[in-house]
Amino acid sequence: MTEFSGLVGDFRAKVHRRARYVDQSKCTACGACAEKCPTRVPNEFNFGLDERKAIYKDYAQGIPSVYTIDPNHCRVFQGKKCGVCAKVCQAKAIDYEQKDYDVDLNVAAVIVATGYELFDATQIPEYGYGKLPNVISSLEMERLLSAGGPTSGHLKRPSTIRGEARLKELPKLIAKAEKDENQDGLAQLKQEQEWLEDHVHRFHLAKKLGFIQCVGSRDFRFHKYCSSYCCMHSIKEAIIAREHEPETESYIFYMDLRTVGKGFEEYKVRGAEVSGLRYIRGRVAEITQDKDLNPVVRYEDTERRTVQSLTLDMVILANACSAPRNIPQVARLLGVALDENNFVKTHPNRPLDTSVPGIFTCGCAQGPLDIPESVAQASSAAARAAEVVMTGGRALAV
Amino acid sequence: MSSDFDPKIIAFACNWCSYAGADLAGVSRMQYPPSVRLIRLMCSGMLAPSYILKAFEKGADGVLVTG
Amino acid sequence: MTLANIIDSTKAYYCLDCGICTGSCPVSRVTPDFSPRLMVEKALMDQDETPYEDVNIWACLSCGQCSARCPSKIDYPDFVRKVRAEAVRAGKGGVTAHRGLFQGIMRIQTLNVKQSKTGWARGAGKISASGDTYYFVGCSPFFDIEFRNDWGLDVMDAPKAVLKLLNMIGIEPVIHDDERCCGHDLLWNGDIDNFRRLAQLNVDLIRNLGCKRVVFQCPEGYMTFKKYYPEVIGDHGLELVHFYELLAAELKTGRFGFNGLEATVTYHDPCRLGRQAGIMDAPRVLLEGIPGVTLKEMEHNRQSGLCCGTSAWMSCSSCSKEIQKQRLNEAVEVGAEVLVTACPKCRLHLSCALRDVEMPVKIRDLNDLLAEAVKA
Amino acid sequence: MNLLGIDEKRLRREWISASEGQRFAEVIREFTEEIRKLGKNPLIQREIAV
Amino acid sequence: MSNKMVGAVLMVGGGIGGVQASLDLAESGFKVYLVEEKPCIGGVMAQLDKTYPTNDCSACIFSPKLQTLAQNPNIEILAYSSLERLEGEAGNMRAVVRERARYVDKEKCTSCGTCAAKCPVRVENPYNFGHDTIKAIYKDYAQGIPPVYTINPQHCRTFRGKKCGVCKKVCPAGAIDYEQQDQVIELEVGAVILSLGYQLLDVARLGEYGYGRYPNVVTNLEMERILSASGPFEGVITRPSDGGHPHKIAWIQCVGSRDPGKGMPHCSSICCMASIKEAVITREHDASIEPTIFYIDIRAHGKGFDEYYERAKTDGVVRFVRCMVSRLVEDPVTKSLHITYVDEHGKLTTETFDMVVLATGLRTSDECRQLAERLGVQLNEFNFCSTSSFEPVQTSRPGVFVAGMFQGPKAIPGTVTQASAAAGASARLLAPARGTLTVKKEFPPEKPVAGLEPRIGVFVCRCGINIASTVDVPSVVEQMKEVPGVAYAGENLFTCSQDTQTDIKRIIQEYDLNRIVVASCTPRTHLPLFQETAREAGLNRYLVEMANIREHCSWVHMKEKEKATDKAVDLIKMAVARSRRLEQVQDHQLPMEQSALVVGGGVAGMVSALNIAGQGFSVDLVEATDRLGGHALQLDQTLKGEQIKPFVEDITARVMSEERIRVHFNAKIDSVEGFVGNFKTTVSTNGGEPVEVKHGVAVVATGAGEWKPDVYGYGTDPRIRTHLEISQAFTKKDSTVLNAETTVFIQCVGSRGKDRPWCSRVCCNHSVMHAIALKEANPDAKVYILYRDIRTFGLNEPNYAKARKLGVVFVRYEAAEPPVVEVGPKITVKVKDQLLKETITISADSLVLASAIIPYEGNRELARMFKVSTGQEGFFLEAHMKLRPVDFATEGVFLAGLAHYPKTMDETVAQAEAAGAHAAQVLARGYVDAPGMVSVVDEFLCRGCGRCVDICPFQVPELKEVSPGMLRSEINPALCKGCGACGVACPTGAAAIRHFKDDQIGDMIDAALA
Amino acid sequence: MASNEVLIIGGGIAGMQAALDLGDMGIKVHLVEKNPSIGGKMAQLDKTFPTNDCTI
Repeated sequence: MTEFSGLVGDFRAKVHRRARYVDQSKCTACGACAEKCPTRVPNEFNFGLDERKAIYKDYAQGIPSVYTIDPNHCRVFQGKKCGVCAKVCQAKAIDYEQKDYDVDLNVAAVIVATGYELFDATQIPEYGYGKLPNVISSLEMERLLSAGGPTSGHLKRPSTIRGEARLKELPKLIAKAEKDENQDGLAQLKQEQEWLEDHVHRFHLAKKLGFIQCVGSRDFRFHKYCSSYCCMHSIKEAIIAREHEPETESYIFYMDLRTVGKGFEEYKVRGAEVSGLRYIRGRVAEITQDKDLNPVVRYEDTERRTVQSLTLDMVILANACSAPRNIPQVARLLGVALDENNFVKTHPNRPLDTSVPGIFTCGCAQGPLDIPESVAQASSAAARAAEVVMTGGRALAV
Repeated sequence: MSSDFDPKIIAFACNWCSYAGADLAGVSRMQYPPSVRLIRLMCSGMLAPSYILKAFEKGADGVLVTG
Repeated sequence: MTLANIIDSTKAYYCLDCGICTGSCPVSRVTPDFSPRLMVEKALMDQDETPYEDVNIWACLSCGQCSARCPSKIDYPDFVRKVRAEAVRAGKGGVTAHRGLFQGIMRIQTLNVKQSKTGWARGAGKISASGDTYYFVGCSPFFDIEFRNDWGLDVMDAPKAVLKLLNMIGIEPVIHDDERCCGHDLLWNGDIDNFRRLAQLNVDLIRNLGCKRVVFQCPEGYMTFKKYYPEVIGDHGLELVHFYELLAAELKTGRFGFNGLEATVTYHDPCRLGRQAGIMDAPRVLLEGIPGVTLKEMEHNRQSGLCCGTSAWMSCSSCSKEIQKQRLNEAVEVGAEVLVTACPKCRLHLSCALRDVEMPVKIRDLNDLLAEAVKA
Repeated sequence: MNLLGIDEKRLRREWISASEGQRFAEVIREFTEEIRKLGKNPLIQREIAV
Repeated sequence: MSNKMVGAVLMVGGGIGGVQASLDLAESGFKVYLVEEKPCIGGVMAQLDKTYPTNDCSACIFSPKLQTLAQNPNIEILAYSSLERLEGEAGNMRAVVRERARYVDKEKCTSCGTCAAKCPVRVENPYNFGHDTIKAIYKDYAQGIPPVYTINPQHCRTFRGKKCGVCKKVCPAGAIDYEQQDQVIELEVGAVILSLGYQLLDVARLGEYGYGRYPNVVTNLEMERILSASGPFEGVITRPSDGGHPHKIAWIQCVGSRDPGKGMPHCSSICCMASIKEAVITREHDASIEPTIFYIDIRAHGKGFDEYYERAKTDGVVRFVRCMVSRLVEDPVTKSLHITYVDEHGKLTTETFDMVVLATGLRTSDECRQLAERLGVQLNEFNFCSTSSFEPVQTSRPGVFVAGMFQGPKAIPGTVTQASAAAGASARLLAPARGTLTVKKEFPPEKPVAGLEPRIGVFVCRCGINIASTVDVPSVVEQMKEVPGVAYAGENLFTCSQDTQTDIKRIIQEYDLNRIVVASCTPRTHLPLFQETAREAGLNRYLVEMANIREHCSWVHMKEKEKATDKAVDLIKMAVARSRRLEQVQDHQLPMEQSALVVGGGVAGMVSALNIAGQGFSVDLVEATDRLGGHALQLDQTLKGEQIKPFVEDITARVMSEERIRVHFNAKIDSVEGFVGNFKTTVSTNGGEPVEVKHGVAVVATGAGEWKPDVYGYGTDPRIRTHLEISQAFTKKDSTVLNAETTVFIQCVGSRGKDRPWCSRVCCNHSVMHAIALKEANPDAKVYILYRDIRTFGLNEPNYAKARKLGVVFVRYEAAEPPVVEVGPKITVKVKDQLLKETITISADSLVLASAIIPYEGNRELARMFKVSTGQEGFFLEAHMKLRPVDFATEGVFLAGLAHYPKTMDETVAQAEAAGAHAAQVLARGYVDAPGMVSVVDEFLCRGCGRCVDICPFQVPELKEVSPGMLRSEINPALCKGCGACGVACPTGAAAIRHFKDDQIGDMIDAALA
Repeated sequence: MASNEVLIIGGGIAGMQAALDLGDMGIKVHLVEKNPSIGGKMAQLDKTFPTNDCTI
């Protein structure tokens, strides 16, 4: 959305639609294009744990069920010779000439449901996120657990996944180095190969998991608020991990376990009793790694008052629920106020009303929520919007 | 400069040597100026340099270390 | 300051017992009895004078790692500092290292001294009697007395190198015989009154010399002038510059460069300079600016830099030594031949540990290294 | 001491044995005289009132 | 009567000898009954002002011993008592003791003194020789023990049939009992020690020098009281006749001594030094006084004595006139005294003195003689107890031992040595009964003081007038009351007196004190006493602090009373400041190796070894040569004429057959490690494989050497011999010696000079003895003795007279003009006779050089190994010259024989017995006291850098690995001497000495400069 | 002129639910999503708590 004006009942918005370089009306989502596309790109959807092509769909069940060319990677857009997708597309949907275009909309109400972004854990350097391969975010964990994810639900360690990928690459590089008679490089590569083979062999699945709560939440350096869902989220991930692999041991490092929803506390207890989760009260101070890339967490077990360090296979950070980075622009455009945390400010008595009549919000755009709450809010917001539509905004335009 | 004041001197003395010497001076009634405040140590090896600094800091006009 | 005030001003009340401080604290790793949060906890539980009796308040190294990570942004070092001041007022004190020699020297400097401590500068470089820039040398001349003979450490090479490098970039700084110790150690020993005196004496001295800018090589001096002088004597109006930032900026202009120096080094962030003053890039820029120098980062670096184990000539212990060993080990682990320090005290403390343990690593002062690497 | 500008003459070291009472008295006499000549400890005249 | 050994000893005589022997015995595990004639123990030493050669205040060094004794539960003091009868055999005797009625109940009397204050009868004070008065109810001296008053029925109005009873009325304790009767007590004891002391010759009776008629003629002992701060004139030198200040005082030596006409053929031994000391002290009291000593020979024959004499002489402090006074008359108007004498130039001179002190001779009292007779103890021709040189403390009656003056005139160290020897002999006799009758002293539990607000009691001592005449004590007390932490401040006349100890204990309870400060004299002598008192009151010993306001204040600033008062206040404030920081420190006990090492197989070593073995402990005896006996093997006879060879053979045989003694011949000590109770000494024999000897104590009895002269032609001619050589010549009956027509003895060869300032003590006797032998063998032989002072001290004096009578020519020479020896066909000796002022030339056939006795070179090395000291001259240095002559300052190491100083056979044997006794005393205890005032290493602070290891002069700290790569220093508290060097070297402050912490010292500095 | 349409910014679970509800009410909805597919975070989730339902 690039422009916005008007009042309740009569908003005008200009929406900039980016070119997919695929004709939405023609694409049958057969996937032939992607299959043949020669360009591999790390898959953001799976947090780079696997790859997609330069023409892609976020996920199989993605809606709209249309493929999209990523012009940043597509060979054609890089000025190279290719056009493979255009050739293979039986629906002739590929259109390299497609342009971005603007759509003008006239709406009575607006619902801001921009959701949230994961807190960027690299801001906490002592957790080593981004540096230590086996320290991942809770959403990455979701992808690892997902049958539709990069590992088909096997809880492979990221270092192993990457190592395997690298191992595939290495023979080529070695061959090249041999050809170039680059002895130093060759030795290095061979050493790497040897190490990786050993590593991948020894560390396949992550069985000893650490879940670190409040990563960026309840932290005056970042977000003072509680992200609400993470405790349950981590417990859930730990339980699921155990379901996937009975040998999994999980440690949940928490400050307070906020299992405050319906059935949540029971879920937590079940986690401990059935799934063998261990809840350790203490926020982790730092994560380092040992020679085998095992993350080592150092923390104070505040119940025992001892400083411990624990070597794990993988650490999952319960990143805070942050307002999306671009939300201030959106808000500026809409004229809605944000709160101190950049969530959409809502009226105390009308929890879905923003500061602008006719603009409503729901879900994590206005603060951390779990799914049922989001859904509930969404319905309410819809109701509020419908009210506007029905009344032409009169009810609100006072 | 005034040369007519009563200086305060902190002296550190070893119990076995100079403190005993001071005792002997007393027993022998050897008269000397009442300027010295003697601190008995069990050995002059006990004397840390910081004691000397402290004495000056607190205003001692002189410090005598006797072993 | 009452305990309630201390709790309030350091936000100690907000301690949620999460234990991050303890897990982060280099002391707690070695000494399980020590825990920043428990220290604060005791104060919260029992708001009478007991925290002043707590020996743990003297064990803190004030490295600030706890606070840097504290989700509640509690200023533990500040809490410690303030509690110490009250404890001292109540007649308690910590165990000083070197039998209190340095504290003695500092306290004497609060008095009407006529010092003669710029002798080292003769032959080391050019200095001016007046000018805009004052070079605050710090306590190295005093450290020299204790450590030169007994330890065979020449701590004076650092100020000499700084002077040489300052001259090289066209600064002939003012230095002065009657410069006092910045008071950092007394401040952290809880001796606020004498700290205040030193602060006033130094600021008066520099102002009376007509200097406007003060260059520091000593991280403690820099932080103390910057953060704590205003606390006790108000705004002093002096521009404070750390030497490395000055030099790094100069390096970027290309007006000078370094000679080659083959070495694999690692850089030890002094707590005051790194975590506290936030000067982490400049020294690295300088080091990496030396052709032939390979900079390896230790496991704990920059924001997470590990303390050298002792601070304010106090609470030196087996714990300190363990921390120092850990630190030296980190250097060895990453394959550094030389551990480069940027604080005279870090250098002394780590050197002290290295006297007793065999480790394939040398310790060098950054200034000295830079001076060696500098082109004529 | 030198660095701090304290006159070295204000600090004296003497070896006095247990049998040297006479010497002890002499040392005190001499040293007291010497200090009288040097005058009061200059350090304690505070430069600043805090 | 059963034959069972009784583990108790009856000690007769409460002077220094009796006190020392009692303490030794009680420490060794024997019950002691101390019988003293006088109402209080202490004897003459308590009356003395100062002691030579250290000028120590006599009472100061003695009263701690008296206090320790009074506090010892195993010593029962029976003062005002006498031994009437003694029955039974050695080991099991019954003594009948009469305790005289004091008419004061000793259990009830608190020594408060109210009775004496109110008693209306003033009588001359015999204690002060009538120079002041006391009451009819009295105590000899303030610190007197037992602290009980006594009624003198001769003067008491009640007993004289008059109406009075004041004392009874005023006594708050109801202790007065006019009906009291003498008590006869029967005691079972195993042995008896007689330390009966002496009496001054009754000069008044002899009419000598107008004593008794001329008020300004006094004896040595009276002079002691006059000088004493606690004496009749409170230390102000006062003329008895008019209370004026004398300017010229004469000391006349040998009054009655060396005078067979007065029945006193002996030399009293101590008077020369006593007079010199009194003269020196007099000058110190009042520099305007001119002291003169008239003498025949100055007998400064003890350790440090000659040096003392030389100092007095050369500093011009004392004028010495070598001449006997021929006439002394009183000026009837001024009461001054005109003395006529022949001066150095032979001119008859009369000089006027304001006062005269008679160095009155010493003798055994008639009472003692009677007692000896009752006990069946033989006396010798001089009426002193008869002993042999080889058993100097054994009387003629088995089980009865002797010590001190009763055995012969001697100075305090001799008495102390004999007392310990007698104790040792008794202990050896009664060894099987050790510990059967003693009880252990029980203390109340210590009150914990940690964390308590300091409540300090300040006790300011007046010390009679010693402090109070200079320092304004009441004002000091008032000022102390203002000092923070001070809960009590008060003054005492004598804080060290027994009754004050009771007071202090009461005040500690009453004021709930948790620290005390005593402002009095030097802690070096008195701290243990107050610590004991505090401990009895339930306070840890280390909570006592002292401020020395006497030696360091009142005595040295007598003329600046105000400033002295200020200084006293400062000193006490410093002590208070320190005491605030004092913490409880615990002493510990460590196990002990119950055996001894004796170094040296001469007479001293063998006697020590036999004593220790006789008390049931094993001994390793280390001898450097291949035979036992040492120098005694070269000696022919003792000064008493006893043959030495049989004695040496006898003890050698006893040593060799004693199964508890292991002798190492040709042995050398390589190293010594450890400390009292746990020494480890490496001994190598003939340079062979070293053996390690474990022992609890050690006795150093390495002897001394003879100086090989480089003067008087020695070494150039066989006719010139040293003393040892002449002894051997006599043994071998060498005709060139025995038949020499003319023999010259030159005395002080190498002694009393610049390089060796000491007197070698035995040479005069030795030369005289040999001169007599020569004359007796050949009356026509000419024998000359060239001397400086003839020092035939003590009971050997008659030999000197005998030699003169036999025609031995004595020529006195001056050190500045020594004899000149030329060797030719005859040995020509030229000497300037100081009497005739002419040079005499003697042609001699034999020249004997009384060569100096010198310390061995190896002493210093041995001293270093055992961590003991040597004196400047190289003899081993005892712990205290007067009172601890056989101990080293280092615990568990003892000293005997010539290694200490030149001495005679009987002195050597006595000292060896004493050393053995003290060694066995330590062994008998069975454990080592590990004092708490040692360095401790804070485990956490120590970073194992090892600097303490490098710096410790005693090699105490050791580095131990506590975890991989982590070292920590450990300090053995039993080895640590508490010097604190480690604490200074320690960079972290981990090593710190208990009881001398930085804040404790720091606060003193603050207080001093506040 | 007043509109009777609604703009929803964000195609996650909240946006989708609102859109569905509005759509059910017969109101035209514009759902704006910056990514190629709607679904948001929930699509990335594996299961949901506390029922462990598969999210998709």
